[in-house]
Amino acid sequence: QDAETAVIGVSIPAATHGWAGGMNFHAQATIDALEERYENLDFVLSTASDPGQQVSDIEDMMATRNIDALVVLPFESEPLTGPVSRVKEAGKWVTVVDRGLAQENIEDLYVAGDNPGFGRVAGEFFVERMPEGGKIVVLRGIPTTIDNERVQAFEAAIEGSGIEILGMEHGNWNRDDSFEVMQDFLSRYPEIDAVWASDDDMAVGAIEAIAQSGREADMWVLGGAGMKEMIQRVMEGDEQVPANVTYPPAMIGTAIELTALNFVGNAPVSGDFIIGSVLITPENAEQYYYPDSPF
Amino acid sequence: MSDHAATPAKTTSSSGFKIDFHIWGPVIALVVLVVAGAMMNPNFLSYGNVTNVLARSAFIGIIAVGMTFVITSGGLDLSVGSMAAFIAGVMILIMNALVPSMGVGIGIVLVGMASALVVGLAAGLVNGLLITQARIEAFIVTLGTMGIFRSLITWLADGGTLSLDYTVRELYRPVYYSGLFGVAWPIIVFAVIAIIGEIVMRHTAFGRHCAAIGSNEQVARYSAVHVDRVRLMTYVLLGILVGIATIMYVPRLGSASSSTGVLWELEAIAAVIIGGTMLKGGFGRVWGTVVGVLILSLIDNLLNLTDLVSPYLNGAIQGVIIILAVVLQRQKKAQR
Amino acid sequence: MSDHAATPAKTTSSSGFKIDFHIWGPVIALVVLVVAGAMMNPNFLSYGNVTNVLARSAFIGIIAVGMTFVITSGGLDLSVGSMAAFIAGVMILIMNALVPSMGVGIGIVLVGMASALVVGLAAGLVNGLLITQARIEAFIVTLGTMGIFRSLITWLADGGTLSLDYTVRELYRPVYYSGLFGVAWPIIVFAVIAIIGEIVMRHTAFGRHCAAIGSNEQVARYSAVHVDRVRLMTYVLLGILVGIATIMYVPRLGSASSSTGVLWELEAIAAVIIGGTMLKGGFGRVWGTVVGVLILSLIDNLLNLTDLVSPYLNGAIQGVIIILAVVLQRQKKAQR
Amino acid sequence: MSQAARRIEETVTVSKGQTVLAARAASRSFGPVQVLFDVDFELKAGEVHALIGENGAGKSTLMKILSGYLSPTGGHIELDGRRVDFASSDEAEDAGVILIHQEFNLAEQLSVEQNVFLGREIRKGFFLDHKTMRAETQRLLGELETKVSPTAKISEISVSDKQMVEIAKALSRNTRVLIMDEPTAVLTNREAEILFRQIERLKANGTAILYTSHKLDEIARLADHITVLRDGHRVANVDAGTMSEDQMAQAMVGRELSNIFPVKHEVGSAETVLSVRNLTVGSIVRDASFELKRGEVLGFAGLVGSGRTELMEGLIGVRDAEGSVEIGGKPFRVGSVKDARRAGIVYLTEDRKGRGLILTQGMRPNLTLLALDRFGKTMIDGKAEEAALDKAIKDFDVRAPTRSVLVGNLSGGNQQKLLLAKTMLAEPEIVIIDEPTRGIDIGTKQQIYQFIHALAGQGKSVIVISSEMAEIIGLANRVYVMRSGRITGEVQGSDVNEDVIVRYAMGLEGRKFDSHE
Ligand SMILES: Nc1ncnc2c1ncn2[C@@H]1O[C@H](COP(=O)(O)OP(=O)(O)OP(=O)(O)O)[C@@H](O)[C@H]1O
Ligand SMILES: Nc1ncnc2c1ncn2[C@@H]1O[C@H](COP(=O)(O)OP(=O)(O)OP(=O)(O)O)[C@@H](O)[C@H]1O
Ligand SMILES: [Mg+2]
Ligand SMILES: [Mg+2]
Repeated sequence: QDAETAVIGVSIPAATHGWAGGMNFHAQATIDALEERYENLDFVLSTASDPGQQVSDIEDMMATRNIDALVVLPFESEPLTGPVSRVKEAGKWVTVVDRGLAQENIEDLYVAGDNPGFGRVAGEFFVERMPEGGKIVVLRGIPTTIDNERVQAFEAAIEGSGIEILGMEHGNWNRDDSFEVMQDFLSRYPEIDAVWASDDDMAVGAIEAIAQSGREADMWVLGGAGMKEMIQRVMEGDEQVPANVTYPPAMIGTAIELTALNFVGNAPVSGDFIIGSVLITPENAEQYYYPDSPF
Repeated sequence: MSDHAATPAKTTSSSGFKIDFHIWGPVIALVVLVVAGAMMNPNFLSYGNVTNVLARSAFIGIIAVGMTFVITSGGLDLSVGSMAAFIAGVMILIMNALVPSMGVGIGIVLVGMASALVVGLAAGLVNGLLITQARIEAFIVTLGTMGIFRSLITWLADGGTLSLDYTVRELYRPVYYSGLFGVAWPIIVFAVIAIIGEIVMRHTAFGRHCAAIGSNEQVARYSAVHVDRVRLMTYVLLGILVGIATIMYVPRLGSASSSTGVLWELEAIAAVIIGGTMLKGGFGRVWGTVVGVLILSLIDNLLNLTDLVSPYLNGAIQGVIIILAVVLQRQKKAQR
Repeated sequence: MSDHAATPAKTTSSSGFKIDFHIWGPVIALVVLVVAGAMMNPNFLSYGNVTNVLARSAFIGIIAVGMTFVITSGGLDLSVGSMAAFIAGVMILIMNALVPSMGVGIGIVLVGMASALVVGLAAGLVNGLLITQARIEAFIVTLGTMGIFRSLITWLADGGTLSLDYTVRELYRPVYYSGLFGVAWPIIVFAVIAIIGEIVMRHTAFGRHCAAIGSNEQVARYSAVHVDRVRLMTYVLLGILVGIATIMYVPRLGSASSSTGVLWELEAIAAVIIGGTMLKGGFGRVWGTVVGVLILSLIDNLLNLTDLVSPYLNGAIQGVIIILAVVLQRQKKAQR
Repeated sequence: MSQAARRIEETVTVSKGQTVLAARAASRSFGPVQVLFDVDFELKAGEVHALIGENGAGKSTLMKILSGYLSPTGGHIELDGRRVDFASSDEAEDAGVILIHQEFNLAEQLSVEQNVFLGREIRKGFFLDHKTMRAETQRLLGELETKVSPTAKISEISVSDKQMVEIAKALSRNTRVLIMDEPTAVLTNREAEILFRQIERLKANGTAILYTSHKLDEIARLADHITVLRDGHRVANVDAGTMSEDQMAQAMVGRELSNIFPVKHEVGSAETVLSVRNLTVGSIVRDASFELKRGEVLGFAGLVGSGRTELMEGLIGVRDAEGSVEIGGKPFRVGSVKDARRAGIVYLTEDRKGRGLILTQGMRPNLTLLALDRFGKTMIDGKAEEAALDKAIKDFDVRAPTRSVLVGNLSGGNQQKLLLAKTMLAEPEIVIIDEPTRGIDIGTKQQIYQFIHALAGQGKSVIVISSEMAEIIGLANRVYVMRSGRITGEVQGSDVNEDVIVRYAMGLEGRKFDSHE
């Protein structure tokens, strides 16, 4: 490897659910594009299926690939904090995406979504749509801190609005699981006014279960993360899918690109970039519609 | 493997009683669950809920019927979940690719179904050949192919989700959602396969040969059984059944991703064993497997219909019930 | 009539050769991987990389040593991954809870370690008692407890992550990260356990009894082997080893969550089988398991060394290599 | 290890003729079926007590009760005049009562040495004392003149060696009471002689020995005392001297047995149905050539290990074989057991537990496994199977406690009968029977001989492999003798006699035989 070439390591969780799949896609696509564009950039992409493996991946990048920069979307904050700070101590550039580390000021660049914001925006939308209150069910994600933050913020936002959460179960950000959970919610509760699916993959499953029960007219569904099919339905003014909340998987691409700029441009980009969660309504949906994205 | 000495020591007198428990154990567990469900929630026995539970069981159920044959003949297949995901992905890609040339019609759905069967057969053949010809332990072969299929679907879907063309999907949907005389298709298909499976296991040479191979491969060989061929057939059969399960699965949500079919293998194996088939082979019963599958889906359903505990603990309750369901029938061995 | 000299042992010439392959198969696979790695990347054999690979093998490795005993005696344990997560969680909670009363010091770390051992022992005891006393298939028991432990850690962590108190963590870190004479502690512990394991398997009555039980339980029972006690011991031993693995693991990540230790069970079982132990029991070798563990971690490491293929396909390559590693040694059976 | 046993030997001074072990009105039932009825039995120090009876009479059951493997469902046992309830076989072993099982009780995947010391390993501190155990095993095997290596795996040694390992294992235990359940069924005469010498030695030391065998000449030679069981009842208990072999047979079977071998059929110049040329099987059997005529009973004699089994297994396709085979004049490619069966050849294995029967299944599936295609094309006809089972039970006099009994719970001899029935169900033209009467009682033996004779009478051809010289001589029209994997001689008609066969078998008649020279 000639000294001019900069190696950027990218470590992300494996594509085990829809959003992560989208994020994987954007990471790969950005890397392909940047490698095409800049001859002196080399990327190492690895995907991990648990925090331990992610730590191993980062160790390997340091020990064998001589990376100059690390872009990491931590599987979990705590376990990755030590290993990532060691990368920093070795004098490498560190970009952290989405999940903050447990200690501050380790990273040079922080690009993230806003999980509490995601739950809050959703909650506020519910309060707005249901001024008299109502009965809702909630499909949660995989039990993780991310999911906890979102749900807590959501609950705080609907506090005192008269909205009653009939039931909450984990749909694990998975279409099949949420389909089954929703089927059972529908058997169990004769009256449901709305569903917070908290993720578009889960919304797909829930909508299918509602369609099967023939109760489409009784309830609407709010998903999240801006899957293109959902945005399209919002855009078309579908009654059942009145809105969406952003949490773009493309943020990883942004992070990789900003990191790359340090090695190809002469203006280092650092600091915090928080990509707030925005409510998508029929009015602004077009802005968030990317028909070519896989997610 | 089976050189168990012929003489069980210290047998007590109640052998008739024990055999009953072995047979009725899973059924009793199922009945207890149904009664508990009916008491906890009035909607539990409603037509809708029963249909939901049965239809959902169909995927694992169809696969578990095939797994019963594999396990009875002393094998194991860890790859079925990933295989299902892979087949679903290939099916969707093929159907989508054919839309421009074939137009949307029954034809395209039939081609999709055929391709599921063919891919399933091929996948089963790969497992079976590696096991019978290259003589690698089934555990390792199928652990390997599990990783391979899972990777392939992730790669095909580019890490994301493969979705079936919307119009094709509308045409295909009824295969999951409608049925005959109010019985959903997946339930019908599952029932038919279970019945055929039970008949094949009990009343055909193939079923006998599976049990013989699982009990004592050497005896089977000396008794004119083509051990390798039968064993290969069990994996191929399982592959085809995974294909059929996928045919029923795809119209449900019209998509496949790397998270499709995760852990189905464990569920299918658990169902088989809960049903009374022996993991070491030599004895299998398909109806038991069906009961096992129903027990597993009922547990999930019950947990969703009630909120006795934190959802975080669902897995724990599931674990406890699985163990309890098997305790019932395992009294038999305890008295040996 | 005396013509004993004339009885030719049937498989003389060819048997020596076959046995060699059975023994050397995994070692050859390991050597091939090391050579491939060295060729692909000059840093592969660097001190840093070798330390990394060996140290991270230690968790699965320590567990796999225990799993070798369980499998040799005809058992199986699917719960080890969740058990590790659960133990890690309990350990962290206990240490955090003691910080106010005990203050941060070596004492607290020792208490944490002791609790890991105790919880591991208890968890192994639960598995073992259900298997030997309630006579439930090991597959079902440990599938059940796998769900239970996984749920419990999720519940303890409230769906999130349990983190060790920062100051305790700093104190505890060296247990993973430093070592003796440049050899990291996890490597030392793994090596010591592997050596003890090999000795116990080959040179103690316990090891022999495990093999005897796995080979033929009835015979073992008739030969005054306390079958249930030995079997129980294997699970308890495995539980304690999971505890030790967790003691090494916690300082690495300083936290535990529901995603800790996922799929460790499959990795540990795969390592045992790649190493040449038979899944059906009756024969086990600890050194083979160590080779198996190293093969598995090397595969991961190699995949990170180069980017030949899309990361989506890593699983496929892993699968292929696992199968190939076993093909080498399985020639033996093919010639039967 | 056997410190307990050693202590017993030191402290208990054995006086000859004293009753050591006794059963008092012992009964035993399995489920609803009673197989032992109020049996009284006494075993004295320094004597050999023979227990004889038909297959299924309850001999093994009584022996297991005496040695703690089974508990009686009625009555009790006494050791040194005191009532004992052995909770397990180890307690009996600790008291010096050892059983050598009728069926092997060895862990196949372990070595000889590991099996001999299983459960009684000698230790040096915490570790195993490999050296001592290996030496001790070597010594025991040496005493038994068995040349198998202590480190050999059990699955890789021959059947008779396994039996010797069993005996070595029992001898290593320093016994007061040694119970042997058909120890010679799989031994050659030479090995049996060695065993008898050991028995004499133990007897002289005051060990009480309980012995059973279907070889009545052994009983006549060894026993001091004889107990006869019939259908679970004790029907005789006499001093050995007072009973001749014929009387024993009669007491067991309940009827007079005369002339157990039928008069041979004439074969004459019948057509050749099977012709084998230069068959080489694995690394043992080389260039075997022989032929078989219609209606002929062809004997294969040779010492154990001479390769007869391998030759036949090569012929039916379970072992790799090269050479040419013609059946009914048409070439036959050795492929699989199924091909052989289609061509009309079936083979009855000598290893009924390992290769013949599925012990964990009932009689019906076992009976029909080989000829399953006869019971319906797609679906198995259960009624026809039941009928076949009825017929088999009747024709072969299979005595099972219940119809649904697991085959593993049948007595050894009845298993053998079922295996014979299974093989015959395939309706072969040519049947190869390997050690047909291993473990079969004298009455049934006669039935089996009649059966073989009748088969030949129907124009079928039979190959009988047997290590019992009398059987070969009594049955075969013609005999091939094998030695070290080669056919070394052919004997015909009135030449079929023990002397000639033994000379060929031992290589004293050294010419290499080739039938078409
Ligand atoms: N565990 C069991 N369950 C049911 N029946 C049994 C069991 N063990 C033995 N039997 C039956 O008890 C009877 C006596 O068997 P046993 O083995 O004592 O006969 P045996 O005299 O030793 O015959 P053989 O000469 O054939 O060895 C047989 O009918 C046998 O089938
Ligand atoms: N599975 C095996 N592994 C190793 N050696 C074997 C095996 N089977 C048979 N042998 C050996 O092959 C030789 C030939 O055995 P075979 O059983 O054919 O002899 P046989 O003439 O049929 O004697 P028998 O009277 O025991 O039937 C013997 O030395 C035997 O020990
Ligand atoms: Mg007997
Ligand atoms: Mg033989």
